[in-house]
Amino acid sequence: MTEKEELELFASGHRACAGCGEGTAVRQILKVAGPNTIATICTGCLEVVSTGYPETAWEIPLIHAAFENSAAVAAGVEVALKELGRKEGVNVIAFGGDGGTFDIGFQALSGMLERGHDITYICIDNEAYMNTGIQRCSSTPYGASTTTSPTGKYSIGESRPKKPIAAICAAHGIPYTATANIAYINDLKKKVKKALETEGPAFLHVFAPCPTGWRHGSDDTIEIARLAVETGVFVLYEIIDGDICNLNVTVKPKKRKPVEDYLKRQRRFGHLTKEDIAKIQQEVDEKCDRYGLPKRE
Amino acid sequence: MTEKEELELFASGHRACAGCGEGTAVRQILKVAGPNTIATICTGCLEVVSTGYPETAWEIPLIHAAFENSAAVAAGVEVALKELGRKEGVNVIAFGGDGGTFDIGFQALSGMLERGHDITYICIDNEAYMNTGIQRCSSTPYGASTTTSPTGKYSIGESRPKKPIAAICAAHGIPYTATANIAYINDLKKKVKKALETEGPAFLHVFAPCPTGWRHGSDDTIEIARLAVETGVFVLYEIIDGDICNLNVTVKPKKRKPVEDYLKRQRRFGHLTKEDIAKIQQEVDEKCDRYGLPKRE
Amino acid sequence: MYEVRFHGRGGQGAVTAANTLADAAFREGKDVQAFPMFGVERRGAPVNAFTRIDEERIDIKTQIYEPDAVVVLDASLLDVVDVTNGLKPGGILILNSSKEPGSFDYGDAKVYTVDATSIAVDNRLGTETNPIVNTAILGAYSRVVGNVKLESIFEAITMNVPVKVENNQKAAKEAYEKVKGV
Amino acid sequence: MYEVRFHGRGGQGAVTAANTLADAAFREGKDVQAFPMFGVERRGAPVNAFTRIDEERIDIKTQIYEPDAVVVLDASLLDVVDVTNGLKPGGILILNSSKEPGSFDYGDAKVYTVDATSIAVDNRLGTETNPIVNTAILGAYSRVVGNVKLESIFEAITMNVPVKVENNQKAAKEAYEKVKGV
Amino acid sequence: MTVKITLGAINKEHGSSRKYKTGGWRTVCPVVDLEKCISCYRCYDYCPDAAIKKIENGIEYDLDYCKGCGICSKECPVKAIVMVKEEK
Amino acid sequence: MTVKITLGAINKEHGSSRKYKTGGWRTVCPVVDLEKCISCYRCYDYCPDAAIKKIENGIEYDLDYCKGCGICSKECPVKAIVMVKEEK
Amino acid sequence: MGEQISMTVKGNMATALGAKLCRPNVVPAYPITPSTLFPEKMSEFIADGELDASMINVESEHSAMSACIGASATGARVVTASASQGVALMHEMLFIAAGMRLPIVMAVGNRALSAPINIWCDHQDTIASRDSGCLQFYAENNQEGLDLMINAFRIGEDHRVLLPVMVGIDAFVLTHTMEAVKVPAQEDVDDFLPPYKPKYGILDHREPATFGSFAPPEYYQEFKYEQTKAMEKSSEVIDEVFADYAERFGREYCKVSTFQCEDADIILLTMGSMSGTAREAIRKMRGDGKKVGLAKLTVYRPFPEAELREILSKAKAVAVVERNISPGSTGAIYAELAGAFINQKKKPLLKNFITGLGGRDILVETFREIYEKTLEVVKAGEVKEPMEWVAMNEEVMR
Amino acid sequence: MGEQISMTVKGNMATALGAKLCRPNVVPAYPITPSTLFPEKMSEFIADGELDASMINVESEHSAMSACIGASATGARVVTASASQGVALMHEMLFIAAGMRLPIVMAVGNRALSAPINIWCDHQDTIASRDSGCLQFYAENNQEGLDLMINAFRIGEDHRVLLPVMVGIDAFVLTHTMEAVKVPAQEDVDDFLPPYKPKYGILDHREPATFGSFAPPEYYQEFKYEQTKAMEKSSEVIDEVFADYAERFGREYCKVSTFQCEDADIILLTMGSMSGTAREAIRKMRGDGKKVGLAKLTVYRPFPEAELREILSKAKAVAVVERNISPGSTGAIYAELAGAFINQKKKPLLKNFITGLGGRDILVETFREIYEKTLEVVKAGEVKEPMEWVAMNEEVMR
Ligand SMILES: Cc1ncc(C[n+]2csc(CCOP(=O)(O)OP(=O)(O)O)c2C)c(N)n1
Ligand SMILES: Cc1ncc(C[n+]2csc(CCOP(=O)(O)OP(=O)(O)O)c2C)c(N)n1
Ligand code: SF4
Ligand code: SF4
Ligand code: SF4
Ligand code: SF4
Ligand code: SF4
Ligand code: SF4
Ligand SMILES: [Mg+2]
Ligand SMILES: [Mg+2]
Repeated sequence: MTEKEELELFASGHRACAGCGEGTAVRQILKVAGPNTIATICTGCLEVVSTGYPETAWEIPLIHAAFENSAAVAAGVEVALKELGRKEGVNVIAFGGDGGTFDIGFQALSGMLERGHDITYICIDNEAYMNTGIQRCSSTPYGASTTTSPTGKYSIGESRPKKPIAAICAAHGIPYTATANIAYINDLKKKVKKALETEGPAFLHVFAPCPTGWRHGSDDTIEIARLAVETGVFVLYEIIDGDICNLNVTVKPKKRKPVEDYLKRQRRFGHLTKEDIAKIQQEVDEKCDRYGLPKRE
Repeated sequence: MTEKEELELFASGHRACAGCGEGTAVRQILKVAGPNTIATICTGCLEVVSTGYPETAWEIPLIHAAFENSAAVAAGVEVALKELGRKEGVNVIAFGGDGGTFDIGFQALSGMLERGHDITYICIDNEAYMNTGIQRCSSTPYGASTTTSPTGKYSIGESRPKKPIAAICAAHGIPYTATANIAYINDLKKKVKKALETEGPAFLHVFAPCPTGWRHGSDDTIEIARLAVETGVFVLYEIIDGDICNLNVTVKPKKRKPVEDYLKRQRRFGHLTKEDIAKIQQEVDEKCDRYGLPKRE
Repeated sequence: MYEVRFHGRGGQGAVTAANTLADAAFREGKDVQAFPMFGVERRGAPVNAFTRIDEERIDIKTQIYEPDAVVVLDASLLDVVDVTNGLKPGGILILNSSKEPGSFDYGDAKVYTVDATSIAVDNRLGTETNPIVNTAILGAYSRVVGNVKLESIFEAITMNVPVKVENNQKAAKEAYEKVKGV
Repeated sequence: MYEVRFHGRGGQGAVTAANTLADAAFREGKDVQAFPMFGVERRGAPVNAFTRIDEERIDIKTQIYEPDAVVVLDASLLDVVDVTNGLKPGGILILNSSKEPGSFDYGDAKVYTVDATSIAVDNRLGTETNPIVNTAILGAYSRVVGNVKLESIFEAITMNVPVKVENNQKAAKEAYEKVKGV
Repeated sequence: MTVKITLGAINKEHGSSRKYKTGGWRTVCPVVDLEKCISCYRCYDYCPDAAIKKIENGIEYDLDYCKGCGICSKECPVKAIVMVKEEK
Repeated sequence: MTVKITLGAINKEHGSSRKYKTGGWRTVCPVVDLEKCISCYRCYDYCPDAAIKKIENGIEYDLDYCKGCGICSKECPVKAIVMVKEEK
Repeated sequence: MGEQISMTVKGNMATALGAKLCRPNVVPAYPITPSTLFPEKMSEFIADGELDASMINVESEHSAMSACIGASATGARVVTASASQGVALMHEMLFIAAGMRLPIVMAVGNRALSAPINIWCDHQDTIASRDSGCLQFYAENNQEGLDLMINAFRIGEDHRVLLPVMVGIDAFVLTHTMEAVKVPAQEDVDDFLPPYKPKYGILDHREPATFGSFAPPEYYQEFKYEQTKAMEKSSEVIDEVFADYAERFGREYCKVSTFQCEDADIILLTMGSMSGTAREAIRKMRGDGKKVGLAKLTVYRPFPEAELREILSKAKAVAVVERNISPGSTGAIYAELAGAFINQKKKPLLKNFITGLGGRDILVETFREIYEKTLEVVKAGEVKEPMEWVAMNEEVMR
Repeated sequence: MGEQISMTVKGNMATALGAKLCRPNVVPAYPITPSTLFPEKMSEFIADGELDASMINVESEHSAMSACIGASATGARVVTASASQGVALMHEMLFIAAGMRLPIVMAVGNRALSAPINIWCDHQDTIASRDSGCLQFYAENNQEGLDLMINAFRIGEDHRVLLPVMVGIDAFVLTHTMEAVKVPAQEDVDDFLPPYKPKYGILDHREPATFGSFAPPEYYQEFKYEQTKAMEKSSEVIDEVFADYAERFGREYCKVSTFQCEDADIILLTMGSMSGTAREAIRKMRGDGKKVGLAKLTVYRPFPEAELREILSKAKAVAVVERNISPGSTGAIYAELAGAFINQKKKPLLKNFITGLGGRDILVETFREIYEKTLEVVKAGEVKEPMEWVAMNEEVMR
């Protein structure tokens, strides 16, 4: 491990919940990116827990402007760096929560990708608006109970499938797109490195469980992240130059575990019936078949 | 032709330029949709030429709120119709120009698609912001000169490729996506019909030249639209259930004409050198190979 | 006007305790307010919640700076939080602790203790590592402060703590009985 | 203050005519304004443009309602637009037409004609179906109204009409010479 | 054309654009030779201004609205339409 | 902790969150058995709070910041870490 | 009359309950602290079958208001909630909703605007939309929040008005604070509030209409004039509706309500939750023999200038206490109040106090200080410093 | 001193030329009528190598201002342009740019806000952002547009200020109108305007800083206070910079400039292009012996209350003529002017005239009418109807 890798650029003392997957994600990402990095962030847990005045957990230059514009702010940063002759050797990373990426910040992201900025956009996905207290996002998976997609007499919880954000970004034809997961640190780091080395826009979709919002133990965060991959709920892949039809799965579980193993660990899915789970299993199976993942255990 | 087809629901007297492709597009689309249709539109040429108070060219209910929210307004209309028990047998169409679709309205569109509204979104693409006087849009093709991507000593004109909007929309996993073109009326109408019959969101990308912005004769509109297909610059296809890797090309030119035939007819491309054209040709060839279109003449 | 501050950790139910106490007093015809610390604290972080109770209509909308009583849901907070900060002279301090009140020295504050954790665990409220003590401690409050009846707290629990109502009520009752220092 | 209104069709260059006239007068040390009709008219639709010329500083920012002169770039507009609307009594009307001034009856307006279309076509300005007549007609204006010299119009053409400068100048000159009614 | 304003600018006069005759924009005018016409109705389909009506065995122009763009003429497969400079 | 405000709330005290000791949030505390530890550093990698330092042949806790989430304990492949109820 | 049920609820629940009683059809909303509980509760009501309506979980506030517009134009009764950045993000659409004369109701949890980001109480979010053409009500407590929501629908939908209405409840101080409220019975609200009947037209294929026309200069000013007149007209509609509500439900509302103003030399003009604390402060100061009174703005748009003139003209000085600031000018209310008095013969001295920004707590002592400062003005007979900031945290100032 | 070149240009070209002379580094912009020519011209300058900068052709105005913020925080000099719906769409970001103290300059083509949609002159777009913390200048003509742009950078970047500045030029009446302007020489502007030096920090990995912190209630009000003080301080900076500009370039600017005010009984207070017509009207009315003068607001934020008091207090009445309306209240300037006078002993009667909305032309006759109406007020000695709409199109009213 290099010296740079030892630097903790996302400092302790940030106020994320105990066991928050975002902490692990950002720490590891910044280890790869190193100190010559400028980051932008969206409003969301990451910002609220790390920038409360007069403290900041950031060891690198950081700018937070609003919830929906991390990518647009980053575009300004990137172009300014180039114009001022300071871009050489400097990474620009735009962070966004799933809310700031899939929903309210999606247009700014799409515009940034389309214009071809040399920016790595990293979405840290905890599958809901956590900062405001677990509301539905288009990243929220089918069946999850959130405060705006509550389970109830007339509701199963979230009724829409998860928006396929990585595929959508890749469809822009950008040079590098990948999905990653905090349980798979090496895979994550490799992808961060590739993304940063890419000239032009790269999109990274990082799966990071939230014990508070998913309602699991604070110690379960990594295990649940891993189960998402082992069950095929979240597939780790890369897409080069937007060639969606040739995606490269980077982590293939030998045998896929049943999705129930994943779902039953989280109280957001606690209300699902056997039939609901079977339905989800079927969808995951179909997706995994498409991705060429092994059959289920 | 049925009686409904004879209705002119986009009335004469609208103030589009002579030879405007938008007029043809909207007339034909509404012929398929018929009078039991409610439409929303973005700010743009279509709105400005058709709704100048105290006149309106629309024979169907229409709402224009702003530039960036045709899809979101349509979502409100659709849900209200359902809640009020009036949705049955009524089409909801959200129109957007390319600016209102690819750029400023893209997030509202993406959100609408993701939420699964029963709405047909139709983008009428003239490859720039025409209403404000021919500015660059992410729909503007590589090499085109616009007022914000002017050709100049240090500029070839637009330097980015056209944003692949239909693929991006399809990547949302929506049931029906298609590209269409005003020169191919039957193909267009079939697709409008399919889109309207689809339950849930459908996206239609309609190519409609703008003589003013593309700088060609007002009588060339249809011919140029046709050349876009015959050269492979604009491919007509359908994508079912977002299965991008299995798109169905609906109009295959027997032999592809060289892109020069298309480019040289438009003064927006007038400055391109032989090399520039060769580069564009190569990209079109590659794309057409991917789509399984015939080789070039 | 009687003002109470609750100390807990994010996720431990201090806010529910404040709400339930207010609701209980409301059921006795009093005017009430209950509110969380206005902040962004995350699960695990020390948090506060507040209750105001008055016979008269409560107009005031400020935060509470000088409570009449302080209730601490988690004794481990005593090391990290100044729980008696602003407590009125001679005010009441109710601690969730198995220790005797006498083992704490908080100046002229009147200290009471109750082993709400054990009571919660016994009544299967929360888990062993994460016991939910907020209802138990309200039983102790009722006994110690006396401005809200235990029955009212039972009623308020029904509204504010939708799961395991009876266990919660039982826990409140036990705490009412077992609180030390009275 | 001298106020001029140009009539043309969207895309025909009425705005450039107004701008060029203003620029020409400006080169003679006058204060000027030139503006299009403030609207959303599309190519083909009848449009207006305006020029104000004064020896004094022009402060006024209103639109022009009662022009001293009206210039019509396209005779086909005469059927669809009331070109003398607001024209000052005894005002000047310059028409692009091959006809004689006498064949038009516009009350007390002084009518002048010039076959700007032929001149433009001869000078290869625009196409036969879409001749660009705006510079030619300015030559006629210079002659008829006389408050701007032909040389100034030549200069202004250099700035405002970046292509085929000489042809445009030549067209202006020809129109200056050929305008009828003077 | 002065019209009283309506609440919130809601306009119920659907299709009222027809009051405005865009025929005035025209500088060249389409003329059809019905002898040649094969009633394929391409001109009808493509006209951006709905200025062509189908009639038995051919088409008819609505010159109130035809802007003279020339599309119909160009797209007619049998060259039945010519554009003629307007003599006004 | 009262700090003077800075222009536009720009904060140059990078990493100053360390002034706030999140160790106070902890109710259970990780304890490592260095005998068992195989220095795989998974605990280090996964800790969301950078509360684990690598040392020669093992790890060390920075209890000022450890929130006691238990991830390190759960993820240790050799079960070298146990979570112990904090006695304060 | 059904019985009103008493319960303790948070402010957001109070506005949600108020909205639910009005039977909205469509609820497009986007979460934002501190108003998120509103859409959450509406979602719950719908999920549990307690309310027959549809949520639209849009992807931004801009789309929230856009969907409100679409749904309202289609004839639905529409409600939403937002705050702060959300209100700012829908700024453009607020003007459009008003211009289209759509009686959308929005519960706002009044919160500060970035930068720096701050989630606490402040009125800048809605104040900064004061030109939008939306009516604006501000609640002092949760009961007012609930009641004002019900009144908002009736007033906004009145055919003399037809404008959107915002009901502001203060961030946290109300939104997250539990208080006792009385909840009217459904059948009584049904009686009070008839189903929404659009006046002029809706999006309906049986009667096609174009909404959102392009208006040239010949018409635009007249549309604005009509819209402005409707807003002015709403003043009398508000009086009527408030009176009817009082009669039916026993709770009286006024655009400006007063406390101890009759003989007051100094009147504190307040808005929102600070009014309660001000009342408390006035009780104490009255105890000390100070002649001080309170005027509370419940309705800020339309600005009740006549009422304010009536109430305040007898005072020697008025302290306008505001949770907003227009940098380079004053608080918004101060200027408008000055506008109401400027041409009057008899008028009090006016002094503007800016405080409570970004959740700065406004204490009884704050009002005492404000009173003392205003008293100095009265003594001096002139206002040297028209605007002062109070409750500053001097410790952190550079 | 280099020679100033005279030429005829449209208003947008004037502001673009002004901006170009300031050597911006980054130009994020989004087209909108009537300001589109600004980004078009900047694109051209860059494409032709006349300006060494980068355009960012963003996908919306929200992103335009966001990119401005990112670029400015990185240390770049940034300029953009917008209007109407664009200004409204970036509303949220304007407050953020100001709160972050970023001296972004924006040329605005002042235009009406929807609904109904209208592309013509009106000041509502920027007026509705008057709380944002941006300075606001309004030009009477193209020369002012050009000059004010140059002044805007110097003022906004002054370390006592550090705030965004908007320069408003009226839709069409200026943006699309060709007028003669004098263009300063590049080297003189370089002398006048030193390179942008951020005061406190930029985004630079060599000195990491966090921008856009989350500020709890302990700090927020103080940040707002500092920002407000900077805006107030800008008042003297404006005087200094205007004076320096006058000395160097020979054109004098004042926050409020006057014409025939010395002995005027009635003063017309105007802003933007209408001021020229008003001057013309006053010349005519003076010819008829009427004692009328003009005060023109060039700077609206900070609101020049002291200057206005000074200038207007001798008049018997002031007619505040505004191209904006806050429905349910008055025009924005009227209220603020009232705020400036309310506590004064000596003050004129104030009357508010709303006109020119959505491109309604403001004529010499309009000012005559305004004068007459104000004269009635003077005669009556009181203001019965403080706000009136003039130049209404009665024909279209229902
Ligand atoms: C315009 C705007 N709307 C809403 C909000 C409120 N808000 C702040 S963060 C957030 C949710 C963040 O969700 P996500 O991006 O998924 O990040 P997370 O907190 O889950 O990490 C919301 C709704 C805001 N700050 N600005
Ligand atoms: C928020 C906002 N920004 C900008 C504009 C200005 N504007 C109106 S239409 C338009 C371009 C429309 O382009 P497109 O959608 O492609 O439609 P077209 O006119 O080309 O048919 C622009 C930039 C606006 N109305 N609103
Ligand atoms: S709520 Fe979830 S995402 Fe937010 S800090 Fe807590 S664990 Fe992390
Ligand atoms: S500019 Fe183009 S799109 Fe717009 S009306 Fe004219 S031809 Fe049609
Ligand atoms: S296109 Fe030609 S042949 Fe066909 S209908 Fe028209 S005129 Fe007749
Ligand atoms: S010329 Fe154009 S507008 Fe006229 S009928 Fe033919 S296609 Fe239609
Ligand atoms: S995870 Fe276990 S074995 Fe690995 S370094 Fe940590 S304590 Fe040692
Ligand atoms: S318990 Fe959690 S916070 Fe503490 S060291 Fe282990 S992983 Fe880090
Ligand atoms: Mg999230
Ligand atoms: Mg377009």
